[in-house]
Amino acid sequence: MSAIAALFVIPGLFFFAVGTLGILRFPDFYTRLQAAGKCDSFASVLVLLGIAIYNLGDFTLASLLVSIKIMLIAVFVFIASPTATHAITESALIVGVEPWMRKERKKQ
Amino acid sequence: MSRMATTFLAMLAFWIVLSGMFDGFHLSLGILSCLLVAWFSHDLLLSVGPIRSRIRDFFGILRYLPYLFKEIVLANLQVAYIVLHPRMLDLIDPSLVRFRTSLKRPISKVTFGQSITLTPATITVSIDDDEFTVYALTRSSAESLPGEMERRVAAALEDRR
Amino acid sequence: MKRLQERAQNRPTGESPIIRMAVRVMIPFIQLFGLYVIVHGHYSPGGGFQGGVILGASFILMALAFDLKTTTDYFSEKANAILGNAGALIFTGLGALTAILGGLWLDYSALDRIIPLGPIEWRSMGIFLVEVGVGLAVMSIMVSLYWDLASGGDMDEGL
Amino acid sequence: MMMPFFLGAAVVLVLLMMLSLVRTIGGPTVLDRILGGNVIGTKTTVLLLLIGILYEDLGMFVDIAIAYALLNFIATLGATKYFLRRKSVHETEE
Repeated sequence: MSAIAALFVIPGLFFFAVGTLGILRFPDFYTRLQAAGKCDSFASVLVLLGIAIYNLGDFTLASLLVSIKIMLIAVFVFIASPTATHAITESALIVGVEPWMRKERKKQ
Repeated sequence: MSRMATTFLAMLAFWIVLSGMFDGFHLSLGILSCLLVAWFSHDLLLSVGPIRSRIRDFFGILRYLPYLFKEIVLANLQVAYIVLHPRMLDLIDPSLVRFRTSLKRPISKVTFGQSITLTPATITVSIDDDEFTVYALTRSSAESLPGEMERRVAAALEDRR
Repeated sequence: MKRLQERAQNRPTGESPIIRMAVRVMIPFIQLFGLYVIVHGHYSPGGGFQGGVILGASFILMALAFDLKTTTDYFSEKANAILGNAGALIFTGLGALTAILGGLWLDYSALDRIIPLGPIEWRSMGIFLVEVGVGLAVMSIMVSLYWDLASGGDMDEGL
Repeated sequence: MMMPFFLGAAVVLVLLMMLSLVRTIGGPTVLDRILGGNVIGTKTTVLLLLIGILYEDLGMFVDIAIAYALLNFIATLGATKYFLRRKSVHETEE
């Protein structure tokens, strides 16, 4: 059980790292949003899956219910995270934050 | 009425998962709470319509999920490659894409929009009637829209009449 | 870009269908979670205050995604005020009742003299009743604070 | 045997949260700060569960994690709408 859990947690941590690096490296707000909103939600779903599997190691009714709860958090993240990303993007566009474009595109 | 009953059953399942205690005190209070929530927000969880089509929607989404997961994993690897690449600015080419969709029902539009946002390199910016505005990170991701995903969503959720 | 901005600003409620649908699906589960936190206050972390905050947050979420008009159609200001006062009344009434019956303030074992259930059972029951009262009061106060702050007092413009 | 592994994972998460804090504090726009806060909240949800494993009381920490994820989402939506109303988001942008 714990080996399978590690198999999920380690890629999750990798994607968390990618998301954080993305926030720091990308040139403007919209591109940062790409890294933050999605790499992070995918990574957290992976880690949550790993924790749920690890928790099933000693199988009782209580631990099964706790694992289902953890999976419910994952489902919640899957609905809530794109919604939040969408809300932030829309308000940025409305307010008028300029997106970073390639130089040859800017002239058009 | 059937909406209220369905909401009550969903709430009861959620309560049992949350609570994990099956003595009389907690179970009776749980049923009371589920009744309260079902009475208060029965028209929030499910939209108007026959209950059969709601169940069909549910299974349609279930059939759509494996494809979505595959797409998410692939797209995440792509974004990871972009982020870790030393000369990142050469790889990205952001643009705003606008296109019309053939999806009719609101739920399928929302599912499609959320799927676009969940697969990295694209974000749904706004949905006006049937016009989507999508922010795309790379040129290839911009060109692939609407593509296969829209067809899958249509197969899962639209009426086949 | 410009055209998009203008269109988004001119949209009547300025809200997208994505947020609405997601919030609509979430709200019943949030409310049930709040009630769960109140009921299980003496077994798991939480209790009246935290459960009340989560219940109130569900109404705030509704007001964020729709507008204040829709929210007050679901849950009128009057009902909110009645629930909040009932919560405060439960708390102080129980305290006063225990004091009148000869115990200390909120000494639940004194309630054993009205309905004999045994002092230990009354202690757990009394904590539960007080938590329900606190939860109702906190929910009502949070919701009315948000309503007043968002509308500047005159309840006709949503945030 | 698994405990050091989860402890290490938690430490890595805390370090990543500190890196995200750079974006939260540094800006440059207000929306960047909101984004940084949201990202830190997502990581905190996972971190709470890892702490629950380390204290061997997962059932209790799951409830806290659910509540945290929920309030994080509401806070992000609320902050976004607030700054949308105030139209002051782009003022800090040079």
